[in-house]
Amino acid sequence: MVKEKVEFITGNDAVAYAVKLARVKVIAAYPITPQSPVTEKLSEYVANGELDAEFIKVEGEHSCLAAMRGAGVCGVRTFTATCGPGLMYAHENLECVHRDRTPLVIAVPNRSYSSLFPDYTDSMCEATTGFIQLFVESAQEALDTTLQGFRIAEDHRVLMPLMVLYDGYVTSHTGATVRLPSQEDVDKFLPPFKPYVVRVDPSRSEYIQWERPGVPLQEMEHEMAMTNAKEVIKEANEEYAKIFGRSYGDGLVEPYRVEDADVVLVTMASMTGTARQVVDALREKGKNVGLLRLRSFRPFPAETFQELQKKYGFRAMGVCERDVTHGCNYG
Amino acid sequence: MVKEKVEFITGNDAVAYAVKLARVKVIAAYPITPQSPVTEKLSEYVANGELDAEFIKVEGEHSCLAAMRGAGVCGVRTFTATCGPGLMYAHENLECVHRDRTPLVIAVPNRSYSSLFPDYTDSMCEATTGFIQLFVESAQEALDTTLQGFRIAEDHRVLMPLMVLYDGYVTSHTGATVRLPSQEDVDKFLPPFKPYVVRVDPSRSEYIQWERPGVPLQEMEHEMAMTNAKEVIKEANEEYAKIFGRSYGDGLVEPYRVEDADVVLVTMASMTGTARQVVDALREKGKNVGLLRLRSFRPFPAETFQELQKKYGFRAMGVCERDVTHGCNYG
Amino acid sequence: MTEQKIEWKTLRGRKLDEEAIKKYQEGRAVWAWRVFKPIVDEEACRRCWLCVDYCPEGVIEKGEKAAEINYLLCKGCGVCAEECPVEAIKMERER
Amino acid sequence: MTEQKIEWKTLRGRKLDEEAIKKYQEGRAVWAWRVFKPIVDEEACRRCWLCVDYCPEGVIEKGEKAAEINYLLCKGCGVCAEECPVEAIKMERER
Amino acid sequence: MMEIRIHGRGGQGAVTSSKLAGLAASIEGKYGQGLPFYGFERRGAPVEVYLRFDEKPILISSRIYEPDGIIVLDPILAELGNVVARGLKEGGFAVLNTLKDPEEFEYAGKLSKIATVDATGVALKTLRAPITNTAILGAFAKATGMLKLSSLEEAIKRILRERFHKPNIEALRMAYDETQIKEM
Amino acid sequence: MMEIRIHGRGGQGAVTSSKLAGLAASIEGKYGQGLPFYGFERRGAPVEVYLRFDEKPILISSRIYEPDGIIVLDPILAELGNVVARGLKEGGFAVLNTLKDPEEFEYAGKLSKIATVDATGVALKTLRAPITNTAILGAFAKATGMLKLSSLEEAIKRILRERFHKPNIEALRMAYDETQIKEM
Amino acid sequence: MSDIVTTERVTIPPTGACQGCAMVLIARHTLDTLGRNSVVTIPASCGAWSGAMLIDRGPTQFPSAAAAASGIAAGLRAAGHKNTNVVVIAGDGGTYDIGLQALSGAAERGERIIYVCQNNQAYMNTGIQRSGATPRWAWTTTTPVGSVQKGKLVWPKSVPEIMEAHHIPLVATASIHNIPDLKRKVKLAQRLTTEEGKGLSYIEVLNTCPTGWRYPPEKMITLARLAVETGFWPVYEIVEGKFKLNMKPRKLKPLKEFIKLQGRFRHLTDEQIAETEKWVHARWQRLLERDERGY
Amino acid sequence: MSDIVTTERVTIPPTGACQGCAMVLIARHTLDTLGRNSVVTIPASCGAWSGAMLIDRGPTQFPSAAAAASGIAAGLRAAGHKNTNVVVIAGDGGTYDIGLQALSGAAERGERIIYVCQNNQAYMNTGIQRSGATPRWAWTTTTPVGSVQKGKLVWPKSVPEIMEAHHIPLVATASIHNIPDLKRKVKLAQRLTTEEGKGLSYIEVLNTCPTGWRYPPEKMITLARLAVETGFWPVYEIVEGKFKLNMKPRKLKPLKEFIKLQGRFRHLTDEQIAETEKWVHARWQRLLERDERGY
Ligand SMILES: Cc1ncc(C[n+]2csc(CCOP(=O)(O)OP(=O)(O)O)c2C)c(N)n1
Ligand SMILES: Cc1ncc(C[n+]2csc(CCOP(=O)(O)OP(=O)(O)O)c2C)c(N)n1
Ligand code: SF4
Ligand code: SF4
Ligand code: SF4
Ligand code: SF4
Ligand code: SF4
Ligand code: SF4
Ligand SMILES: [Mg+2]
Ligand SMILES: [Mg+2]
Repeated sequence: MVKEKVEFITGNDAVAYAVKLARVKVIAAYPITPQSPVTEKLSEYVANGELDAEFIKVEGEHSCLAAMRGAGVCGVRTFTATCGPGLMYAHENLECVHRDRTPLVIAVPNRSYSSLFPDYTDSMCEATTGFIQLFVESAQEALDTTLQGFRIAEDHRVLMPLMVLYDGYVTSHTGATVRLPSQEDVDKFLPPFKPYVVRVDPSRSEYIQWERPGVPLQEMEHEMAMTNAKEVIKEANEEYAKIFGRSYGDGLVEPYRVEDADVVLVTMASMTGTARQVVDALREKGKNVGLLRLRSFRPFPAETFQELQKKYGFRAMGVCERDVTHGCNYG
Repeated sequence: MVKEKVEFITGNDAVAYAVKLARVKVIAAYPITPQSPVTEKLSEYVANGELDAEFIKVEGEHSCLAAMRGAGVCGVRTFTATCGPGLMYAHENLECVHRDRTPLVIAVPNRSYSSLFPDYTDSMCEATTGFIQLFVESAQEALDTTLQGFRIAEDHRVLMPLMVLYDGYVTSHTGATVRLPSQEDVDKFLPPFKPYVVRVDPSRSEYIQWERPGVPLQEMEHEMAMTNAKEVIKEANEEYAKIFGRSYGDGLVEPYRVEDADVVLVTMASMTGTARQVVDALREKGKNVGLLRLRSFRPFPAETFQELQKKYGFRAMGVCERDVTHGCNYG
Repeated sequence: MTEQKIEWKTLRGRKLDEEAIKKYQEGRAVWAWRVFKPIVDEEACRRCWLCVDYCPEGVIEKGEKAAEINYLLCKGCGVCAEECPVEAIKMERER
Repeated sequence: MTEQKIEWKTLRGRKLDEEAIKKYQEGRAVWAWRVFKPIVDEEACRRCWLCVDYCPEGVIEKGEKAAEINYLLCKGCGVCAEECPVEAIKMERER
Repeated sequence: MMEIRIHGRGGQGAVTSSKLAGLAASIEGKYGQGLPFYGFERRGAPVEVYLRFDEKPILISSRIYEPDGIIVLDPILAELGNVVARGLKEGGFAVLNTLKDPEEFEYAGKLSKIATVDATGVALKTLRAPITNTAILGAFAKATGMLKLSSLEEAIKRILRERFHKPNIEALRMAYDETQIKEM
Repeated sequence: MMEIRIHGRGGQGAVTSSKLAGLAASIEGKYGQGLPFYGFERRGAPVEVYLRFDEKPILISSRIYEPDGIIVLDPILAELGNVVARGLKEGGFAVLNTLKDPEEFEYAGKLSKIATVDATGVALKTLRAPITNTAILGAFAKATGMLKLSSLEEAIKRILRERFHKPNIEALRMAYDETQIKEM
Repeated sequence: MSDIVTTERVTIPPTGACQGCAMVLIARHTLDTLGRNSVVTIPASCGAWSGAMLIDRGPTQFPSAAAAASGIAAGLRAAGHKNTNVVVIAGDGGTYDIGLQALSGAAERGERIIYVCQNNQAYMNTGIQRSGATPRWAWTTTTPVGSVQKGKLVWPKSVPEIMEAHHIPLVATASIHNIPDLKRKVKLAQRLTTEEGKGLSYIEVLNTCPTGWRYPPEKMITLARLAVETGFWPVYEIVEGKFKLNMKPRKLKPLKEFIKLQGRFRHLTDEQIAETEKWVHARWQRLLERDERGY
Repeated sequence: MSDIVTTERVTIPPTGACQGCAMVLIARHTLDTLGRNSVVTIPASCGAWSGAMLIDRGPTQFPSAAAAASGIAAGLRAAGHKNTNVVVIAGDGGTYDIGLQALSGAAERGERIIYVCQNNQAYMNTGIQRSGATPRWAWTTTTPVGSVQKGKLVWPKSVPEIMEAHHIPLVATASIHNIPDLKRKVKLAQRLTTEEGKGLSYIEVLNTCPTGWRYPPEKMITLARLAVETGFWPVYEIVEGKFKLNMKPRKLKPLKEFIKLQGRFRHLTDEQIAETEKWVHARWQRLLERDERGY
């Protein structure tokens, strides 16, 4: 039987706890509201010897991501967290992480450049940078997804960096009842990181010159990795369910009361809670309404949507989003 | 009659010349291939007293955009140029420029993070940051569009920053026959910048506290500005044609041999040249093929496409693009 | 040209004349932050104005007779009382 | 689990053993960059090895008798000739 | 679902009080939710925290505009009806840190129950600092019965550093004992 | 359309030669295009530049893989057939900086015309440095007649700094005079 | 008592800062001294809470205060304002860490900026995280006191020293317990930078932040005074290369007097205090020598 | 002749750099001295042309070499490699300007990085634009010689001085005309940084770049020697606080001898040369004093 502990913690704390359970080896981080508690909690774990990791307390997020790239190519498990202007400041390096094919996991409690409310403009700008982006609804899911995240990103069919995204100020700071898995169980789910190749390894006896062919071929492979990621996300979701008894739809999309639905709402992250209540209320009034929560924003699960649509036959989808793209009503 | 000089110059030089003609007041720039010649040429103009501008030779692109924001709020005409990793490094500040509502013009000879070939990943990441993005085909158009750019961005119905985008290494470095307008004519087309409001002004006798309501209202206004921008781009294109005799479609989209076309290709920037030849060749073989060059990527001219489609009745559009968004075949 | 001038609502300029400042300060009164309240002993005060310099918020004025505290805006930090060289200021529990 | 392992083509490791290095160097020979070619006067050379240290590319070896230049890889910059204390190296027009 | 709003000032530990309450509820097998209206707490500045309890998982995560009850950690704030009683439901309850009588609060009229305690006094006695968060929870426990003292004690042990366990448990109990409850 | 590839080495001014040629063409009312295969020119390292001329505006902007002719600014490069004659059209032409005879080039066979000049010598005499770009343009003008000497001179005046006008015009003319043309 | 009288105040209370916030004190005296012909830019920091002002504020992101100020200065000149003070008020995080590069670049370019760093030795606005200015062994939320690591592990850097290496017209440190000295330095900066156009002036003031340092707010000035009297915070100026130690206690007080008042140092062992004191004294010795030498 | 013998070379010619490139010489001796138990990261710069190596290279973007190296060092330790040299070879642009912040942060954190700056006093890889290290009045493509502005208008900054302010175990300058001295300093860095773990070592070598400075490549070493002999490039070391001037010509040669060989200084007036010389001599005087003092 799975051993779990029940605690009342925030989404940020849940992420930090997952990172500890994942036995991450190198962390770099820089404070920013509402992410800082992740950094602080991890600092505590390291200061207390509960987590045996190198922790680079960088002087800014651009350097943070540079350090993560440097550590990543040494073939060890890496983690960081940032959001809002921090994510934006790091953009140049974010754009490059996937080129290294290192499975970095980043936690992002979304916020905008200035406002102190959740808003996805920070991570939407990164939707083209090759990150897998999983949006989660709750503190519990943040913990579960961080653990799954390492497994997905590190899978040799994928080897792409991954973001765990949750609503800043809301999920990040809301205390909630969360089940904490045991180290033992997590070790079963997430074995130590086996790099596909270690690009920086001074102990190697043969000297190797790494080469990369032109960008087009790289792009093709990254595209393939992203396609594979869909399968791998599903698998991780299933395996996790087997051990811990929790799953989120097929891992890509989580449907809610879609049976015979005429219309379904498409939501992401914490707004889903409210939307579920709306669906419940409408169902009570006899309206055939359902809900699809988009968990995997990248890779985008077009097939799952189509399958679900076929299966349940709903006619219309209404999308609720928390970001705005200027000047693009059709792009 | 319009007085013009014919020169053989590159796209970069054409942009620099336009900036001189526009009597820009503050420039900040940092070298990066293939943009550096713009910076170098402008340095020359300033060193020779041909352009009376403050030129801040910043220590990096993040600072570059910060300096541009600082100068912008003083109510003077500003310009910078960057691309590729430089654009990415500046991302945090780019994300903020439109919040200032300052009509900064940026020239971007597109390149990717690493490859030395044109590739739009640098500016695609910025498609959500509130910039007007005009993609140009040739050195001549780069000059014309830079001049139009100031007029569009500074229009009080718009007041948004604007990017003039052209293919790095190709348009940026290709010498071509270009017509240089006279200062006199340009002064007619582009009068001195009249700011809507000067937020930083120590000579003001009344002290004013600037306030901004919540982000949602800001977003709405920016959306409105972008909608207005479509009209203003068209107007600038027309006015320019009146004075200088050159225009680019309606300013938003430039059609080529679309009469009775069954199928049209949609292209951007310098690839259009080749595509025009393809269209010519196919037309010769009796195929009813045409071409639409998307000039205004942001705001995206959905209406123009619809109008053209209605007018010419083509059935299909094939899009040629130079960027890749990973994991998104449907997003 | 379409005259479709937009009105910026996102950038509101509020004039700061004396009246506006007063209103602004009333709207943001911070007296409720206080647990203790500084009371000046007018007799004891030697008008050295140290407290005027040291009050972080700058809410002590050079009065006719002694230092004068603006109780609307005093946060009750206690710095003035601590630094007054003649102990002319005492902190009292607010209520 | 689907066994759909991907093969990375984007990251090619080329082993650098002696043979590979030789091949690599042949493939990238830079002799064509030269306008002038350094010629060592074996008699004059005092084997001080200054040129070995100073050759930017590091293509001069400590030979048995004198400095030995690898002409495949010498770019003809002229530094060795300029710095040889006994003028044992002369630059000659390549052809 | 029970919705409660906590009012305090930077330095009094309002956020921690929500964590303690939430954990206590979890220990009792209920679902809790504690949502600070976030900002780094400036020392002295007013702070709001939202607390929810339910028997089933809590889906929404919005702020609370119409609370069933309020908990006020600061005696001055307690007097500012326009701040703390904002949107408070007719027939709701209030747990106040104050030396005053329940009737003295202008918003008392619309409530069904007011609990008062000198939490500052209790805190000064037990913790030697006016950090009123655990004391006020004692009052809350007594006034509403929504949480057990024992689970709050357990929560204190799990969340606070060890050297703070004893004094805080003392504060909790002392406040529990000293709380005056008035049904309106 | 005429497509020409220019070969040189960093420091010889290949890019400038394309600018001069392009401007000269523009002056003559033609359309020109000069496209460097870009990289900062490392001193000594081989450089390629692509040049197009046409009577009508030039639409394409790709590199040139199958040139109608080549211009080589460097005597050693001129000998590297696998580099400079790559893709060169059957019956094309070559303008070479060399002291050798046209026949000595292994790729001579497939050409219709080879022009040779000691551009290095000319440059050393006129500019006192082996910057062979203007000299080779003199040879090109003579060999192909595609550009007039007068428009090249005008281009030199418009592009180069004043103190370089005289020596470069001298180089241009001297090379023009000294160029040997061989129809193959 | 101030020896410099400003005609008008430009800062308007109240602020949103903590009770007894020294940052507010620094910002207030700086800006009131410079007066209305000034523009200020404040990067993300507690300075965000410094309230309303009768001067305009320029926009900047956290990493780029000095760059934004460079732009403002250029923009003002281009708009015809030749003698406006362009001021930055940044925290230590925005100066020592994420904003250092922009500051260094502006210094090299000789920008006419008066840069004031309010150094509270941590990132306070985001909840007390370590910065490059955090003292060795100090507790912060990212240098917690744990069982295997206790507080910050490394010595802090010093931006006054770094700025000195930039050879700018004025580098000065100041303390809030001596307001006239602070105001004098601000006036000096105004002359050298705004009026004479000699380049960037840098003034760093120790911000004895009660919230982050964990002590009762009324001790704000006491702490500042002790910092100087123990040698923990030397107050000096380097004016166009000339060095002067402005406050020279005959004998430094024991560092412990400063340390013991603060929660962030609660866990320090006597050895750690002694080692810090040694470090402080070595620096002091050098400064005394320099004071003698005059450069 | 080198007094330090390396067992094996790790750099493999040819490189893609210009004929007579001093950067290549610096990189070669640095890496060959450190040997195979090393990892290097090279930010965008002419260093990108330094050819194949028998050691691994870590990725970095232009602004973040020291941060990437911090990550590599941590990653290597986490992977069990405790004694590997982690080396940065960056240009002056990547050190003085866009990479300064990452470097400063790494220094403060005490990262075990050997940081070598090859300073050619401009951005050469992008075509000779000015950097923070470009000398006053020097021509570059962004400080052109025009009719109203001629060359760079401001004095350069000095990262060795800035790094000294960081109190790291080793700050040293070096010159390519003295290879044994360069190698000795590299070895010293290896001991202090990699072996003893005392923190970041910083070595800056003047890169007498013929292409950017506009002189014939064979004069590469001559220029380097003249730079030292005229005092333009003082060669010194600061080892755990102890200062030593490594090359002390009895009398400095006239600066003109160094200046006149270079195209970038062609337009300098005699007054400008004299003023530069004054500047050089003032610095030299201070260094002599420090050498005497020993710190
Ligand atoms: C790029 C970026 N990263 C992080 C932040 C978050 N942030 C805002 S203020 C701050 C700390 C400020 O510290 P300091 O400069 O010392 O000022 P203080 O708050 O101490 O006054 C941080 C980390 C940000 N705004 N932008
Ligand atoms: C963010 C960013 N901005 C600009 C560039 C362009 N860039 C590449 S190398 C370089 C100059 C390098 O100068 P330096 O560091 O002095 O090295 P050098 O080329 O002189 O060896 C520049 C500006 C870049 N790669 N990334
Ligand atoms: S410090 Fe004391 S004596 Fe001086 S003015 Fe204030 S109250 Fe009066
Ligand atoms: S208590 Fe504090 S805020 Fe109030 S007057 Fe005194 S110093 Fe000023
Ligand atoms: S420098 Fe001259 S003498 Fe010395 S080894 Fe080389 S060739 Fe021989
Ligand atoms: S000419 Fe230059 S590259 Fe050739 S051997 Fe001499 S120093 Fe080396
Ligand atoms: S945390 Fe410190 S610096 Fe910030 S507002 Fe509070 S007292 Fe002031
Ligand atoms: S430009 Fe200078 S540093 Fe760069 S490769 Fe050429 S010689 Fe070397
Ligand atoms: Mg701070
Ligand atoms: Mg350089």
